[in-house]
Parts: sequence; C-alpha cells; structure tokens
Amino acid sequence: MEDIKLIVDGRRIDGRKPDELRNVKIEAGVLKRADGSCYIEMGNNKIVAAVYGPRSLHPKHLQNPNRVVVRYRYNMAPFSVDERKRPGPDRRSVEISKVSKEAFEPVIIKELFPRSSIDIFVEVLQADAGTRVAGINAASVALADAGIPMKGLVSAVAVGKVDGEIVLDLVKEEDNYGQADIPVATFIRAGKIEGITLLQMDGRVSKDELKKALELAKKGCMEIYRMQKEALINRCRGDEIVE
Amino acid sequence: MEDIKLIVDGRRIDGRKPDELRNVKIEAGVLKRADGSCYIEMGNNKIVAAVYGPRSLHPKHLQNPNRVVVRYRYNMAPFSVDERKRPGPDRRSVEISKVSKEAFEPVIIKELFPRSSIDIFVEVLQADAGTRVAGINAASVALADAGIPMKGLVSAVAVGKVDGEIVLDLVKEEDNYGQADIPVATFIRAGKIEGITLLQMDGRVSKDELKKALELAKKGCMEIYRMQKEALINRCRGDEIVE
Amino acid sequence: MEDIKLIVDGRRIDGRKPDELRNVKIEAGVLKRADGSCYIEMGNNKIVAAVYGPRSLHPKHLQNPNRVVVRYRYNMAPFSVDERKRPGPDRRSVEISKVSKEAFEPVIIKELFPRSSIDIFVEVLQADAGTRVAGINAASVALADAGIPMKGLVSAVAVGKVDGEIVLDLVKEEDNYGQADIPVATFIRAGKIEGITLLQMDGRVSKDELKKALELAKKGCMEIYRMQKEALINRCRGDEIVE
Amino acid sequence: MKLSNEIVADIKRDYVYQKLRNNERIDGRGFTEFRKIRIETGIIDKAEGSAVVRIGDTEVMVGIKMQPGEPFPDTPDRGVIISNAELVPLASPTFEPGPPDENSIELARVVDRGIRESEAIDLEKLCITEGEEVWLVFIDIHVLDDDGNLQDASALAAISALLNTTIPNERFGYGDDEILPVRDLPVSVTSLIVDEMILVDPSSDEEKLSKSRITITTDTHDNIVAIQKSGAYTLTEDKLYEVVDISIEKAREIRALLRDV
Amino acid sequence: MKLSNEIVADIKRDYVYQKLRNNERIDGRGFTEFRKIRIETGIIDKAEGSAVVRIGDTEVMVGIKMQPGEPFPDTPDRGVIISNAELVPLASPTFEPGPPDENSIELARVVDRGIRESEAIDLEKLCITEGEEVWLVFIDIHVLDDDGNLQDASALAAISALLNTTIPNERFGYGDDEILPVRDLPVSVTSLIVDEMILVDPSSDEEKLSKSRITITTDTHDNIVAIQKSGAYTLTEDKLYEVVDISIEKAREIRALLRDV
Amino acid sequence: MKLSNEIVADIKRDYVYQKLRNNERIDGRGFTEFRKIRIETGIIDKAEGSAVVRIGDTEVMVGIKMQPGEPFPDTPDRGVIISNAELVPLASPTFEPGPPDENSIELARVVDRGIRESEAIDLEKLCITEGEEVWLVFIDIHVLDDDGNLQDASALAAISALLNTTIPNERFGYGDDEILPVRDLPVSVTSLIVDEMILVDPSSDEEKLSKSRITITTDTHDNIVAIQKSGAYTLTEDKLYEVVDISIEKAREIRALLRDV
Repeated sequence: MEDIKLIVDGRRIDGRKPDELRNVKIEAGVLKRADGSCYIEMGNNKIVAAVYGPRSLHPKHLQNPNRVVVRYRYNMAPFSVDERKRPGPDRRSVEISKVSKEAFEPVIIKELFPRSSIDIFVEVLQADAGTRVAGINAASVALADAGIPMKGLVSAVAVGKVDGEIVLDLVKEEDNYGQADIPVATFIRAGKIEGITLLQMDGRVSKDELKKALELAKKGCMEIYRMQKEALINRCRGDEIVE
Repeated sequence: MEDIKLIVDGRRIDGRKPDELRNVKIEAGVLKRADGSCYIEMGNNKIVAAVYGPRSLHPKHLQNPNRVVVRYRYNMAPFSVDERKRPGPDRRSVEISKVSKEAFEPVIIKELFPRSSIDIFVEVLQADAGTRVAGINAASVALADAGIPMKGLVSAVAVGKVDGEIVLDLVKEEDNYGQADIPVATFIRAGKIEGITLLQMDGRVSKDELKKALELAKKGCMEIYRMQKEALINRCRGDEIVE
Repeated sequence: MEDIKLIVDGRRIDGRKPDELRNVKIEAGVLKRADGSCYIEMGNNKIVAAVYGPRSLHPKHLQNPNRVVVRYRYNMAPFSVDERKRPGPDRRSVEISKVSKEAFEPVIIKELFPRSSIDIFVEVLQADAGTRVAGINAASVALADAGIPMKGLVSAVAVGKVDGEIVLDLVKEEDNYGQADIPVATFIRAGKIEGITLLQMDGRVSKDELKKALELAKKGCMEIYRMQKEALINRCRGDEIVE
Repeated sequence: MKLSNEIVADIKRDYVYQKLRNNERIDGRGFTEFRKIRIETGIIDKAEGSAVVRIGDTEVMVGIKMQPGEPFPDTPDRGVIISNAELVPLASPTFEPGPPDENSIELARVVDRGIRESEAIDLEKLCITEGEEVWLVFIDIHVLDDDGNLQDASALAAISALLNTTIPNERFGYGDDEILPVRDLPVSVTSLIVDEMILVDPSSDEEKLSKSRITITTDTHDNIVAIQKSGAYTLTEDKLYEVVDISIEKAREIRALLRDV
Repeated sequence: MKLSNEIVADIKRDYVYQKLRNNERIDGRGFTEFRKIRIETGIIDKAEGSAVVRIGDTEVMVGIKMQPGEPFPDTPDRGVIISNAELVPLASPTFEPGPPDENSIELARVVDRGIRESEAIDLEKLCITEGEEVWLVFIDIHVLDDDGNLQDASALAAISALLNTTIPNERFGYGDDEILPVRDLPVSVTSLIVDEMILVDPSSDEEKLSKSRITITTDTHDNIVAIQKSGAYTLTEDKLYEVVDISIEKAREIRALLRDV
Repeated sequence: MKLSNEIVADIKRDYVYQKLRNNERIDGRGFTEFRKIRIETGIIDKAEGSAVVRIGDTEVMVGIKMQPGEPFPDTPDRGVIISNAELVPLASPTFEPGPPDENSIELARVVDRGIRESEAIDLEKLCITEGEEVWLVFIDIHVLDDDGNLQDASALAAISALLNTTIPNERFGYGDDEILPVRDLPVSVTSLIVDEMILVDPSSDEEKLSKSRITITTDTHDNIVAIQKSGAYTLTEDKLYEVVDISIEKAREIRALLRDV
C-alpha cells in the first residue's frame, strides 16, 4: 500500500495542489422545519445540518439553570459509505459528536437561554474524508441561519501529511494511505482567527510539520469562512427577494 | 410454489368453504390477576389477552390530562411459531401493536379516565395466520370483561384472495401462497357495523375484489361478534353461579 | 471427565486438606475516591470492592421514604477469565448481584438514611471459583471502611462436594468437576454466627451432606471473619500513622 | 416559552380548520391535489441507487445498497429486500434520536409492502447461488424535512432509487454490473380524513388537525397492492371506496413522473 | 386512585397476617399444603414439547423448542440447555414490558439448575456430530397468571414439557423423531418464611407479606440438586433443615403427579 | 445532603484556584511535574498481558486478551487491535453503570490511536493465515480509581501491558508461545489549561476547575502520533506549541520508566 504515489509533480490524485481546497458549495436555509439549516458539498462529501432551538429542554434534570445546553449529533446515513453502515450511533460518531459540540460551545453565547437547549444535527449523506470538518462548517452556517447569538463563526478543515508533504483537505485515499490526518476547527471573529476549538490528530508528524500543517489549516479555514459568509449573505438576499 | 392448489372443488385445504370461519372458541375471564381477560382459539391460533386499567400512569409525562391513554402490546411466545422466535418485540409486532391500539381507540370512551392508562396485552401462544385479528377479538372481550366503558365491541377477521377466489379467515398456507391478505376490524354497536377501525392489506386485488372481500369480512365479523357476546354472557352466568 | 481424581491421599489438587481455605489476603481502604474499599485475594481470585454512600438517590422515584436503598453490582473485568468476557452485565452477574445484595440487607441498618442509597461495587479482576463469596467478603470490609452502620459483618465461603467428600473453598477444577458447589454467606455479630444471609447450591447432595457442608462453611466463615476484622484493624492503624 | 408556542399552534390549527370548512386548503390546493413533486436520482455515488423526492417542502432521500448474503430458507432462489426508515431529528422538531419507533417502523413497512407485493423487483434475478448466496437489497429511507405525507414521499423515493440502481457485480467479482430489474411501479397515495373531508397529500399543518390517514398503493395495472389505515378512527366503507378511486387516479399521474426518471 | 389502592392493600396485608398469627392461611390451607396442582401437556403443536401448569390460580406455560447448533467447546459431545423466562405484563399488574429483570433471570436460572444438576435430560444422547453439531434445547417459560409461587409452577411446567418433548429429527433430516430422553424428575418446593412460620407454596397475597423465600429442588432419590435462598433475610440453620425435610416430602407428592403426565 | 456537599465542593474549588493564582498546585507539584508513577505488570494470570499503573492516587488496570479471528478485508495480513474502556462506577462517584458514554469512548479511542499510529505493535507478525485468521488483540482498560488524568494512566497501562504480553500460540495449537512484538513506546501527556496556565497531569481536584484538556502522544523519536483537544475552549497556537514541547520532554521521562518494565 505504501508504494501508491499520491503526489506526482506537485499534483495530488485529484489534480489539486497541496494547498488547495476541494470544490466547496454551501447553501443556507435548505430545510423548512428546522430553525436553521445548511447543505454543504466539500468535494464528494454531501452533508446537511440543521439547528433547532433555543427550545425548552426535557426531562428537566438535563437543564442547566444558568445557560443553554448545546447538543450535537453527527450521524451517517446507511448509504453514505461503501459498505452499508448500520443505522444508529457507533463509537466513532459518538466521539465526533463530542468534539464537534466542544468546537461550538466557546462560540455560542450560552448565558442568554438558561434551561433551554440548542440541538445541532448533522447528517452525512455521502462521505469522502473530512466529514467531521465539513459537518462543522455546515452546522456553523445553520446556527447563524437559526439566529443563534454567536461571537463569530466556526470554520474547519482537515490538513495532513501525504507522501511526506503537508497538504490541505484530504480525500479518502490520502486519508487512508497518507501519514497523518489533522482535523482543525477555528473560531473566526470579524475575519480574524481567535483560536482553535477542535484539534485532533492521528498519524505521525514532527513538531515542525505540525506547525506547517496548522499554517495551512488557518489558510483553509479563512477560505471556508469567506464561503460561509457568502452563503449567509445569499440567504439574506433570498429572504429579501421573497419579502 | 404457485402450482399448489389451495382450493379444490370449492373446498379449501382444511375442508372449509370460502366463506367459512375456522372453529372459534372464546372464553372470558380466564386470568385471576388481570382486570379482564379472554382466551381465544381461532383454528390453530391460541391466544390470551389481558386488560389492566384504568390505572394511574407513570411516569407522569406519559399522562394525558384529558383522556385515558390506551396501550396495546402484541407479543409472540418464543414457542408459538415453527422456528423459535427471539423474545422481545420485533418490527412486525411493533406495527401490529400500533394498528391494533388504533382499532380500539375509537370505541373506548376515553374521556372518563384522564391521566390514566388502559393496558391491553395480547400473548400469542400458538400462531397460524390471522393472529392480529384473533388477538383483537380476544382483547375486545377482555376489555368488556374488565368493565371498560365502550361504545360497542371490536370484531375482526382476515379475508384474502386464494387461488383467485375471495376467502374468509385464512390459514398459514393460504396466507403464504395466496394472492392477498386483508385483516379487518370492525366496530359493532348493538349488532350493527358502524365502520372499520383496522384495515391493512398486502397482496394484489382489484377494487371490485376489495369490495367483495369487505362484504365477506363484514359477514365474518358479525359471526365473531355473536361469539364474543356469547362468551361475555357465559362469563356473567359464571359469575352468578359463583355468587 | 469424571475420571480426574481431585483428592489423592486426603490432599486436594493444590495440596490443601478438605477443610482448608486457600490463602486469603485482605486489605481495606485501597481506593481514594470510594467512601470505603477493600482488595481481596482468595487463592487466585483478585477482587476489589468499593462502597459509595449513603448518598442521595436520583431519579426520585427510586427513593424509599423510610430507609436506604442498597444496590450491589458484581462485575467481571473482560480479562478476568480464560475466554474474554464481553463487557457489561450478563445473566449470571445479574443473579449474583441480586443474591449478594440480599446477603447484606439484613445486616445494614437501613432506617437511618431514608431517600438515600448505599452502592456496593465489586470488580472481579481475576476469577478462580468462589468469586461471589470473595466479592461479598471484600464488600463487607468496604462497607465497614465506609462507616456504614451494620449489625455485624458478612463473611462468606463456598463449600462443596468433590470426589464424594465435603470440602471447603473450591478452586476452578473442583467447581467444574466436583459434585456440588454451595456458596454461603453468614451474618456474624460479635464473633457469633447469627444465621445465613446467602445460600445457593447446585450439584447433588443428600440432606446429611448438606449439614456437613454447612458445618464446614461456618468454620470457614469464622476464619474469614477473623481476617476481615484484622484487615479493618490494620486499616485503623494505618489511619493513625497517617494522622 | 412552551406555553406561547402552544397558543400559536392552537390558533394555526383553528385557522387551517376554518378554511377547510369553507372548502379551502391553506395552500390553495384542491382537496385531491398533490403539492409539487420533484424527483432527483443518482445523487449518492456511494450507493447502488439513490433518489431525493420533494413533495412541496417534504424531502426524503432513499439510498439503495446491495451486498451478497444468505437467502431465506423458504425462498432459496430469491433476493432479499430489507427496508429501514430513520426519522432523524434533523427533519422535524418532533423526532427524537434513538432506535426506530412505531411510526418509523410503520413507514418503512408500508413502503416495503408496496414494493414487495407489486413484485416491482424481479427477485429471482437476484439469486447468485441457490440456497447459498443472493443479493440483499437494502432500502434505506432517510427523511430530511417532514412537511407532511412522509409515506408517499418515502414510497416514491424508494421506487425512484430502485429505478436508478445498478447491481454491483464487478465489485464482488460476479461479472459486469447490471441494471436492477424493476418491472412494476407501485405508487402510494395517502389521504387524510378530516370530518367527512378527504385531503390527499396532507401537509404537516393539516396533519396537526387529524391523524386519520389511509394509504392506498397501486401498481401499473391499477391493482391495489397495499392498504394501511393509520390512526385511531372509524372508516366507513363508502369513504374507503372513494379514497380508492382517488388513489388510483392520482397514482397514475405520479407514475407518469416516474417514467421520466 | 393510587392512594386508595394502597390503603386497600395495607388492610388486606394486615388481614392475611392476623390470620397467620392465628395459625390460619387465608385460603384455609395447612402451612405445608400446596394449592391444587393441574398439569396439561401437549397443547402447543408448534413446540417440540409443551405444558401448562396451574398451582391454584397461578398459571405458567412452558414450550420446548429444539434446533441443531454448536456445542460448548468444553462439552463437545453434549446437547445444550437454554432456559429463559418472560414475566410478560399480562400476568401481573407489577410486571413491566422490557428485557428480563433480576426476578425473571433468577426464576429461569433456578429452573435451569434443577434440570441441569439432576441430569434430567441425557445430554449425551443429544449429540449429532461431536464438536460440531448438537441439539439445543430451548426451555421458554411464559408466565400467564401470577398468583404466587412462580418458581415451583415454572419448574414443574418445565419438567412436564420436557416429558412431552419429541426430538424433531425428521424436520432436519436426521431420521425418525424420538422421545427426548428424560431420566430424572427434579421437583422444586418453595417456602415463604414469615416470622418463624414456614408457608409452603405461597400465594401472591402471602408474598406481599414477605419476600423471604427458599427453594429446594430434589431429585427422585431425595437428593438436593438446587437451593436458592431469595430475599433479604437471615435464615437459621434449624429453619433450613426443617424446610429441607418438608421439601423432600412435598416433592415426592408432586412427583407422583408427574408420573401420570 | 447534596446542598452541603456542593458548598464544600465550591469552597475547595476556590481554594485550588487561589493557590494556582499564586503559582502553587495544591499538592505542591511544579506545573509541569507528574505525580509519582508506579507501574506493575503481570498481575493477571488469566490475561495474555496485564499492568496496573498508578499516577498518584489514580489507578488503571489494563488486561490484554488475544484470540484468533477474522482480519479486516482491507488489511488481510494484519492483526486487529480492539480497545475498550470501562469507567466502572467503583472508580468515581461520578461514573454510572451502563454502556460506555462519550467519555469512556473518547478515552479508549485516544489510547488506541497512540498505539496504532506509533505502530507500537507489529501487526504483520500477528497474521496466522492471510485473509482468514489473524490475532485479535483486545486492550481492555479497567479504571479502578479516578483521581484525575485517566488518559495518561490508561495509555501508560496499555503500553505496559502490551510489553508484558505473550501470544498464546500453544493454547490454540500454533506452536510455542511468543512475546508480543512491541516496537515503539508511545506515551501520552495530558495538560489542563486553566486561564493561561498549563497544568501537566491534572488531579481530579484540578479537573473540577476546568475541562479544557489537551493530550499529546509522542513516539520514541519525539514524533507526534496523536493529539486530542478535549473540552469546550479556545486554544491558541502559542499555547499549543508550548504544550507540545512540554509533552515531548515529559514523555521522554516516562518512557524511561517503561524501559524498566
């Protein structure tokens, strides 16, 4: 497996340069019933996110008297992967849901809605590496679409090491046969990265490679951020046209 | 399989005519602990039903402040079918429980017992096609035996299409190799059918065949109704003797 | 299998005499977070017990307004037996937890802590026959270590029939190939056995053999009782040294 | 927060009902008129077949996965259909995470019955080795937006996805990929009964008025292949036959859309 | 509603207890007397064996199903017994739907132990191919009416059903059907301890007084094959031996009934 | 009872925090200092390998079980690692019985990632028959006492137990037993972020102040093989690199202890 060349003449297997994102398409407000929603395509990932809330939380013992409870459910459709996935949460999706929730909690202004919940649902309809970061990008737009008060947006990408090189936004083959995968979510306020709210890594990198990877991640997150803002602006325009 | 002849010279594999019920035996008040109960044999089906309630419903969030909550649990004993059934509800029994509950709700006078529940339990001890309708027939008598206020009785049969003919009360082979199976429950008040409270169908019939099938179903339900009444009368007599 | 000789010249396969206990090591107060704890080795059994409580019990509907609720969870580590045990309770551990809880309830003074719970947790780290009685011995010390008011201690052993002889404290091979296994827990107050609080048996014994077995069990329990007391005394001494 | 929500819901329900009493549906449709139906297929490359169906704002995705597996003992030479529905909480404020409840089980089973009883899939062509290996066809219904009438949207998405399905022979070393043999087009039509009125293709606002539904699934020959009365109500025979007539007619219209897929 | 129910229950409990203090059981039985026992077998054709046992108003059905399956690695030449009890909510107002709780698990395991330890079934005769295939014997205990002493009713129904069981060789192509080889008749006798009194075969009214039970299962040679102390109480040795004597005697009486099955 | 407990907890939390503000940890440690680490191996004979690790009063046991099983289709010639953590309620007043929650799943998965990504186990040597049978390596993490920093204690116990593991070839008839080939020593170092402070190896009292943790796992060549930011907080890059430097240094110290195992 290690003899597969994933980068040839500076081009990756899908023709991208190392620091290039896949095609990204973001659309806000795609669902009627949800309070906020977003559809995202990041390469071959197809993901829809919905937000409900703030809404009253039951049973009562789950409530927090001082702030809203944020819940996050990352879920894969059974047909989203090569081998049919059994419905329901597995260990991987439980972990992803946990760290994704933690990526949003520092950004949501939680004190405004005591005893309530904000529920974020992410459905992966088709998966091709980087679903957790794509899901976070969609969830971020869905939260804004739902009018949830936030200090900024959360924008996320995966970076990694492939054929010894640091690359942005891995596809499945790069994830499987590369040397490292590093999902990163950043909190961006007014066009400025305030810090990292999700960071995981598996693989093998030196400290210097990690630094280089995070530089690339920041570049990628800023690009995502611009596309998220654009999707939200389009959404507002759409609303205006309707009205 | 399609070449098995299920009707020969107007007689079905168990010797019945197309519009004939299997032997039916109904006995009310067979259990001590339940508030009402009934044992039924419909052909080789052997089923016992019990009713508990109206009784207080916990936890509280399940209560309805305006009317009683009707619950229905259809369950098959592990030894009731050819291949041992794993204990616990499967998808089929969940669906049957739902539509059976809905067959009774229009007939039970629900406003009298707010915040309470009426629990109907149906245990299939031996199964031979038509268990859901047999279970409903038993449950109907058990409800009356429990003294639950009702606008009438629910009487049910399956009709179907076998070898191109519309027949009443299918046995297993007819269900497996026939062309249609149509369970029907009717609400009968003072000897008059008020309407249909359960109706399902799978197979293939024309609209005219459906009409013919429902005519036959009504006939069957009226026969069942008479036997249910008889069982209840016998039950009262039994009580008198005891007292 | 029955031709394996388990007792030769009055000596059992591990060299013990029929009325001899395995090596027992008891240490109280081995865990920091628990309110009381105990580690026990009984032969190759390695077990740790912890007690939490009395503590408030939630959800409320589990509370008893008149006395403390005692809960007991016997659990085997996946690596404690030859073939890896799947994590989580199985039917055997549910039954053991039930009868072990019942072994303690007559001894704990339950009226002092209404609406609260005392939670006893027993983790079997390595199993070699007699884990339930070893667990009870550890739990008994852990309860005392937690300062739970009790009328006495619970001391337990298994007795059994091996090669036709009544023996004390069976090892795995004796349990597997012997003729009977009888776990016994006794309630001992001020050095006197007040009665039996756990008794199970499977195998085949006559009434006389049962009597003989219980005599041996009482002897074994008294020995265990002395070791439990010693462990508790050592624990107090240890506390003094620290203070 | 809950209280005012409930008041708004009550007012809305009254409004929908008053309109109906004046022979109007709130979205201006005729009583037997479907909302706009849109069918898209082939959106999920990872699936052997897929479709998204939108009926008004209701949106359901179905993905088909196929894999070799064991046949049932009593049908050793036939493929196996396994239908499943997930009412994921993304799709409605009333859906909860967790294992399928009675509503999602009923939804999947009624879809399954329509496909199975119309013999839409030629299961005998899905035998690999008799008695040992056949194709399992997983029909996974994934509801994305519940604005009412999930039953018809799910059934339509299922048959649309099947029409779009390829048997992945190559991946498992069984020769060239083939088109899944679909030989009938079952279409389900659901009506809501409100008082004496029949409302075809109810929206979620209308479903709040009443849970008295009936679904009639018909095949290309106008035969009825599945019926499901759902909800606690008494149905008269006359009403039933009226619904059957409507359902046959509506199914024909919808089937025409399927022919373009 | 609950409150008045509880008051009635308290009054009843007091009444039962006062009678006992006057050396009377409410149904007039002697302290070591069983209620009327009725055994019916062969009622379920779909099962390989079946029985209904009634002890007074307590009613338990047991069905036996047999199918070929893998032996345990350490007993490659022996059949496998799998016992299961369902305390279905039909049988008592206190039973809840759901997976088996500690009471139904204990019930099934104590029944299982009596059958296993008495070697009632000749498991070596249930080997089909050593190390590969043996008969699995499913003992499914289905409680229909719980008027007390489920333990003895279940054990008696289990052994009665086994006596009535046919090995379904034909269905699986292993030659002619055979009678299941049963070579012992374990009988369990349960006593309730109330203060210093021993109440054999407690009714549900009596079980409300105390949960202090002990079950002694004996074989045809009066050997003890299973004991289960159940309930949070302290048992004295004297009481135990008294119970053992009673249980051996009662089991002999019940075993006579089994010989007529 | 609960109320006064909460007041005590608040006072304690304040005290811990005030000390920190004065540059002191309550147990007197330096900010990058670990508590005393003790490693014991080989305590469980029934397991193929085992270890107990104590970091201060935190105590974690890991047992390794090995058994033959099927490889994953995409790695037919490699053994399989299965990691599992049980946060049994014995170990902390906050753990509840029940299936693994998000915390125990995260714990196990981060341990697993360190071992997997460092290629600590030579999985190719665990192939028995390519594509058919390989060794399954079960890493079962059993937490006994949670006084903080379970993550590092679990990771250290896991690699210690692996160093102590024997492949049980004999039991399964595959020749002589062998030592499990371990070729790297991944070590994880967890820091708690409190305001701008970095607290290496947080105790449970410190974990009550903040849930903002980061775990860096490094291999023998000081490469980073796993990172997990855990907790709802914003991490700055500078802080991250500071933590990475500390973690590499601390891991080296701990790895020296492992060499004596």
